[in-house]
Amino acid sequence: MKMHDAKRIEIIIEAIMERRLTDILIAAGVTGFSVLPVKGGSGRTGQWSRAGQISRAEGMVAVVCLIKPERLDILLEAIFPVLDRHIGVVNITDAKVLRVEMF
Amino acid sequence: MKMHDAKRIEIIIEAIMERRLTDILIAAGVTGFSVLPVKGGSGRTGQWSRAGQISRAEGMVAVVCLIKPERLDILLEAIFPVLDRHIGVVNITDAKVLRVEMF
Amino acid sequence: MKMHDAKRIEIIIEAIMERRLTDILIAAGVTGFSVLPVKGGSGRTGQWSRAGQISRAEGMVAVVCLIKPERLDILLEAIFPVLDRHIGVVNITDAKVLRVEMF
Amino acid sequence: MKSVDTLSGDHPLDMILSLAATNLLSPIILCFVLGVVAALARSDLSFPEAVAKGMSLYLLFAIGFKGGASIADHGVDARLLASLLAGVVLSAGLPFVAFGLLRVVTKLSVLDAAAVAAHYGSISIVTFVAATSILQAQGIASEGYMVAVAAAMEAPAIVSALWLLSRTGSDARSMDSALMREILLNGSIVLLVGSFAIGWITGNDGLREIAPFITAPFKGVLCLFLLDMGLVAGRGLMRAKGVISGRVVLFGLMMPLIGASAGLLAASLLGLSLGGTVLLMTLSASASYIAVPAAMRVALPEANPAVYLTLSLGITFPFNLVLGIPLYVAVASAVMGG
Amino acid sequence: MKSVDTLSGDHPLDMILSLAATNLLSPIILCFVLGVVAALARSDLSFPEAVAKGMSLYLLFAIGFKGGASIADHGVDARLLASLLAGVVLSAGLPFVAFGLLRVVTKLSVLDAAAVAAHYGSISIVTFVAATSILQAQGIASEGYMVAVAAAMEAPAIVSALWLLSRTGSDARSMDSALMREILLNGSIVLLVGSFAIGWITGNDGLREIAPFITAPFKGVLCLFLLDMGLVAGRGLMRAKGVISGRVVLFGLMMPLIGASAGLLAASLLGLSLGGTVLLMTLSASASYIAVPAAMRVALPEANPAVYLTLSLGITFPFNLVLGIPLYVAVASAVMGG
Amino acid sequence: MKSVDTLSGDHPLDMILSLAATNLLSPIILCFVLGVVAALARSDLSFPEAVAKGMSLYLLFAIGFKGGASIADHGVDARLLASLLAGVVLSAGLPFVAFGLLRVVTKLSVLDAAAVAAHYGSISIVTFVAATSILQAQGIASEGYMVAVAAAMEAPAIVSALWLLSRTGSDARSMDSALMREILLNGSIVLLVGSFAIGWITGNDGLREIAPFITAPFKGVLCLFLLDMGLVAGRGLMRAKGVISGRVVLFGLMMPLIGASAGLLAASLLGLSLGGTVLLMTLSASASYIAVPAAMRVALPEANPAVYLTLSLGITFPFNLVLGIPLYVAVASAVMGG
Ligand SMILES: Nc1ncnc2c1ncn2[C@@H]1O[C@H](COP(=O)(O)O)[C@@H](O)[C@H]1O
Ligand SMILES: Nc1ncnc2c1ncn2[C@@H]1O[C@H](COP(=O)(O)O)[C@@H](O)[C@H]1O
Ligand SMILES: Nc1ncnc2c1ncn2[C@@H]1O[C@H](COP(=O)(O)O)[C@@H](O)[C@H]1O
Ligand code: NA
Ligand code: NA
Ligand code: NA
Repeated sequence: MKMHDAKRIEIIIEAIMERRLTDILIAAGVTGFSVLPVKGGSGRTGQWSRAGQISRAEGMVAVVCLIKPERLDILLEAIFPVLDRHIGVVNITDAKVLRVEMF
Repeated sequence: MKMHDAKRIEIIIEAIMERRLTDILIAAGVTGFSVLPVKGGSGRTGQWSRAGQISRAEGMVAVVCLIKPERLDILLEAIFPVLDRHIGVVNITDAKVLRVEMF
Repeated sequence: MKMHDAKRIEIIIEAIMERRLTDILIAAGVTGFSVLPVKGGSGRTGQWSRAGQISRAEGMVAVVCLIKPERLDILLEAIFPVLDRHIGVVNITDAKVLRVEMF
Repeated sequence: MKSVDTLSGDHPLDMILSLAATNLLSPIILCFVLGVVAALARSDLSFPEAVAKGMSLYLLFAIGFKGGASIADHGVDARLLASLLAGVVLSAGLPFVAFGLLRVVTKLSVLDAAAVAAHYGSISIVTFVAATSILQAQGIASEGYMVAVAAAMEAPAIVSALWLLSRTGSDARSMDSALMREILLNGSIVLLVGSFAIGWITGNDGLREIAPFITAPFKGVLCLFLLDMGLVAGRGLMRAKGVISGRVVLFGLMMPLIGASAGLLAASLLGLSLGGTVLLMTLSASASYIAVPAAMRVALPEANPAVYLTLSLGITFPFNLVLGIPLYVAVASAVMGG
Repeated sequence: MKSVDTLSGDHPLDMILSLAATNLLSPIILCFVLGVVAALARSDLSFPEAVAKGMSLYLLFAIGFKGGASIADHGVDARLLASLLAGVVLSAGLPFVAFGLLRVVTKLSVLDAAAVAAHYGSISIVTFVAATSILQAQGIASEGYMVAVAAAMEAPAIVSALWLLSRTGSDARSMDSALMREILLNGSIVLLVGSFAIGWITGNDGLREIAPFITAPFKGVLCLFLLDMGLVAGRGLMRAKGVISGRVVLFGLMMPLIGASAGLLAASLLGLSLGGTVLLMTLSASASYIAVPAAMRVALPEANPAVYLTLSLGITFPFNLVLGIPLYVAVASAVMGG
Repeated sequence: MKSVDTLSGDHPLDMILSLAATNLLSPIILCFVLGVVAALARSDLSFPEAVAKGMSLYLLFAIGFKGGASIADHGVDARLLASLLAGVVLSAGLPFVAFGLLRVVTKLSVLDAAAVAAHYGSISIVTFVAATSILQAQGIASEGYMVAVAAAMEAPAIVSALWLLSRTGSDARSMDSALMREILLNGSIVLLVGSFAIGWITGNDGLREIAPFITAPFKGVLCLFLLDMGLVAGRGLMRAKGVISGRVVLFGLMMPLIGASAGLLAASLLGLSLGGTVLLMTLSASASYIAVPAAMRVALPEANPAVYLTLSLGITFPFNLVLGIPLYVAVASAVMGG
């Protein structure tokens, strides 16, 4: 089956910043992404878990975004201001996708 | 530690199609996969979120599947009919796995 | 934007073993990871789903961990005892990260 | 709250307005309005999906059980079977009307029109629940088996819409058996019919045992649930800007009136009580939001969900909830010479 | 619903059948049956995990609190300590019986047999809750501290099973302290014992304050919860086809009777009331579904969960719920010369 | 439970102790304590996030609705507007006191001190709910509009804290309009104010309709919710070991007393009832746990959340719940010559 090169970007960011991040993605023309829940984790600021929590201050989400390789820099530059002062890790992997017309 | 080549396939597909997809995977002999919830996203058909929803019409799930590289084509051909007319993105990355006997 | 090499390790393990795994990760100095819920799946021991479940015996979580490539072996050796007799699959992909100081 | 007796002397229009006002100021409607307003104001107020689902399971269980228990109490009415049949006919027939209307009034494609038509033949169980609650507040009794009629009206519309589509030319979509089973055994139908059966079997003894759970707090749960529906509907409306034309909106307001008229006719033929008439009108006027959209995603994936979801949840649901139901009460009262 | 007095004159067998029929037609059992049927029919009806967990937390809290409050009311019975001890002995002893029976009747491996044995020594709190609800419907009182006995019976069986395994040769599995703490401080035990203590401390004043939450809607919540358990059990049964042999099923039906007999014996020695006797029989007859499976995954990961989960939730739980409990009521009534 | 009348003859200190003891032995406090103990013992007892969120939505809806309905009943007090204004002033003013105190007593950075100050100007709605429940148990009435005052006190503190920070030199943080809207339209405020409005509009009729949902089970839900809060607070405390110095803890115990005093002063000026006075003291004494932490993550991401979350949920919340509220009742009774 014919496959096409793509980049898979996974942005793990504070839940409270989700809306700001996705607004910026859409503004930058990156309209394809999926948001996955994260239920706990650990980092330099310690461990956390969403169990029983009602506060929105703690907690992350994972935004997964598949794009054409040539658009990676646009995306990274767009999200930088949101990530800058905020908690969040970004990883990029090389991927193949089917149906390139969708990205 | 000894590691083995594998493919990591991530299929983000409409929740309503989950059962059909996993039935087809199992029928094709792909018995190892995990289904992760997706809580929102955006695509060509617009933005969505599962918050407060009871309808099953909107919403996606992410099916993650690790297989031996040589079985990739079998998998892709098996799932094609389900994906064909339906919303869904597939990405494939090269991965290493431990314990190859499990795949 | 400057990017750095990293490894993305994804450990899909029984929910009941989550605490033991994360304790071991932290003890091994791997303090950065995120835990994602898994809502169902299939493997050699059959299919499962968390829908309506109260028992903690069935069910998996996905622990995603980004580390510097040189630390991969430390991590794998640390988690091996937890994985050994237990259900769980591990996959490792090559990734790029921003802000290397965080890992 | 005025009872229907004190209202029945009024002129029909006065009565409609008075009922609409009473209805508008009831907690359940105000909660829905609060949800819509909060969504439009872009507040982050939201219910977890699990809580929304939990409330809907509770409401289905309660409404089904109470319907069944009331049958056990009053005995099976000779009209039960006839009513079920009437429900099936309405559900199967209304899509044709809706489809024709859509093709005349709007510019929707055949595919989208068929998908929308399926929604309007089928029913919205939340609208039904709200109607029972409004009837109850006005002291109007109704046939307990209307719950079973609601369940019977869920699926036939889907068959009609797919048949329509295959006839009007575009590629044929036969329902495969998997889809058929999914529709007939979809969670809400099974819960509704199952709890109806349990209510019937255990009767008033059963009801008494669990009334503090399914009767006393029912209206309060409905309030919170409608608040959530308001949030979801409001957010849907914001996202649908541009997708839905004025003519499509018009359809979403006209079709309930047509459906309600058909329901009224059927109810007269069946000889239902005032409450039963209002409920059959409401069912016919309502558009599915749970079963049909899911079936359409499977059977007609190319149809645009933004169109049918917005119409059903964003236009017709609020219309029925706020204006439609009081209107149906007034009209039914007037027609039945109440 | 017949009270136990009107039943007590009957012949034991009549009484069992009559009780079984009454039980079978109660809303809680019918809800469980609905769940099983829906699952077997492959309906997509399901409860969100969070809602199921929420209901189980509610039930544990309510049953613990009411148990504690009833002690505060009636004073601590001299039998409390003896009953706790009896519970520990039953829980620690029954795994030996179960293990022996399994090795004789079935072909399960030593490992699987030990894992299953642990489940049958321990208890199912949902079965216990259902039994209290059935007793209450029949107007049979019981000792409030049976809740504490239930909690005391959770863990000892695990120790016995691991000991058994280490003795029968295969590689030794000493419980590490982490596992030990996990078992003793597992969420359900802590909530049950904690709310028991709070009920005890705050007594009837406390109970009165929160009765509209923990007493009035209790049975209704139990209905929905058992519906969910039915769905999960039904789905488990479908998946387990082929995993479980007829002989293993036989064990799942025999062992509750053996457990109940041991419970009856212990209850007579202790001099418990009719209700207390039924509850101790039920506890002994029931198999763990929450605490022990989790402990087995940690301590004996090679044991096959499909075996013990299917036995416990798919065979023994429905058996006790539908037939067992009425049987234990009848037998206890007969034995105690009711 | 002793009523305030039987207490009022006692010496203030006796009364405080007696109230504290009564309070300590109430189910809601014991549930919180159970949660903390279970967390410290590292039990795995936990509530799903969706259930916790669902309970908090329920409590907000219920408290808002009942507040609004009581206004509809008693008519709008001339003091309503003055009280709202006083709330805004307290919320805007207390951060200055808190900030000064923190800079003197602790070694927190300017940034962390400002973030903490914002929390103490704002309010904890759960503490407020607990206080209303404690008042009600003692038969002390209060102004229904205190709910609106609570809502009015959520946001001003954030503005003060950001202003403080921009003045004390470090880089200026102007609130952007997105943040401003997020704070003012945050879910809890919208639900509280919205249900208050609905309660007001529908009045006692509305309340009667949904009382079995929002009144009868209220205290029981609060019990479970506080159990969950105890679990979260206990786990937070365990994680915060080493992050929080003794001096910071001291601040967390002193600041509520200062806040309560300011609240008492304002209440006397306003001429509030005993209940209203206690509630204004409680609001001023409490520290935000929902709205402000979220706003701080957005506006001051470099401030350490472990500091403000631990202080607010781990120190000040338990202090107010267990000792603070009975103290405020006693002091208010003494001052008002009860
Ligand atoms: N190396 C990592 N791999 C995966 N997730 C991480 C990593 N570092 C941080 N995170 C996530 O980001 C959150 C905040 O990280 P930190 O700012 O380092 O405390 C953590 O609690 C994790 O959920
Ligand atoms: N490029 C992408 N990366 C990640 N997820 C995507 C992407 N495109 C679509 N999706 C997911 O698939 C859903 C449907 O996409 P679409 O059919 O383009 O509207 C979206 O709402 C996302 O959840
Ligand atoms: N190849 C795989 N890819 C993704 N997830 C897997 C795979 N194999 C197993 N899993 C997950 O691990 C669970 C247990 O696997 P098993 O031990 O093979 O039954 C499965 O139910 C899946 O959730
Ligand atoms: Na209809
Ligand atoms: Na047992
Ligand atoms: Na305050």
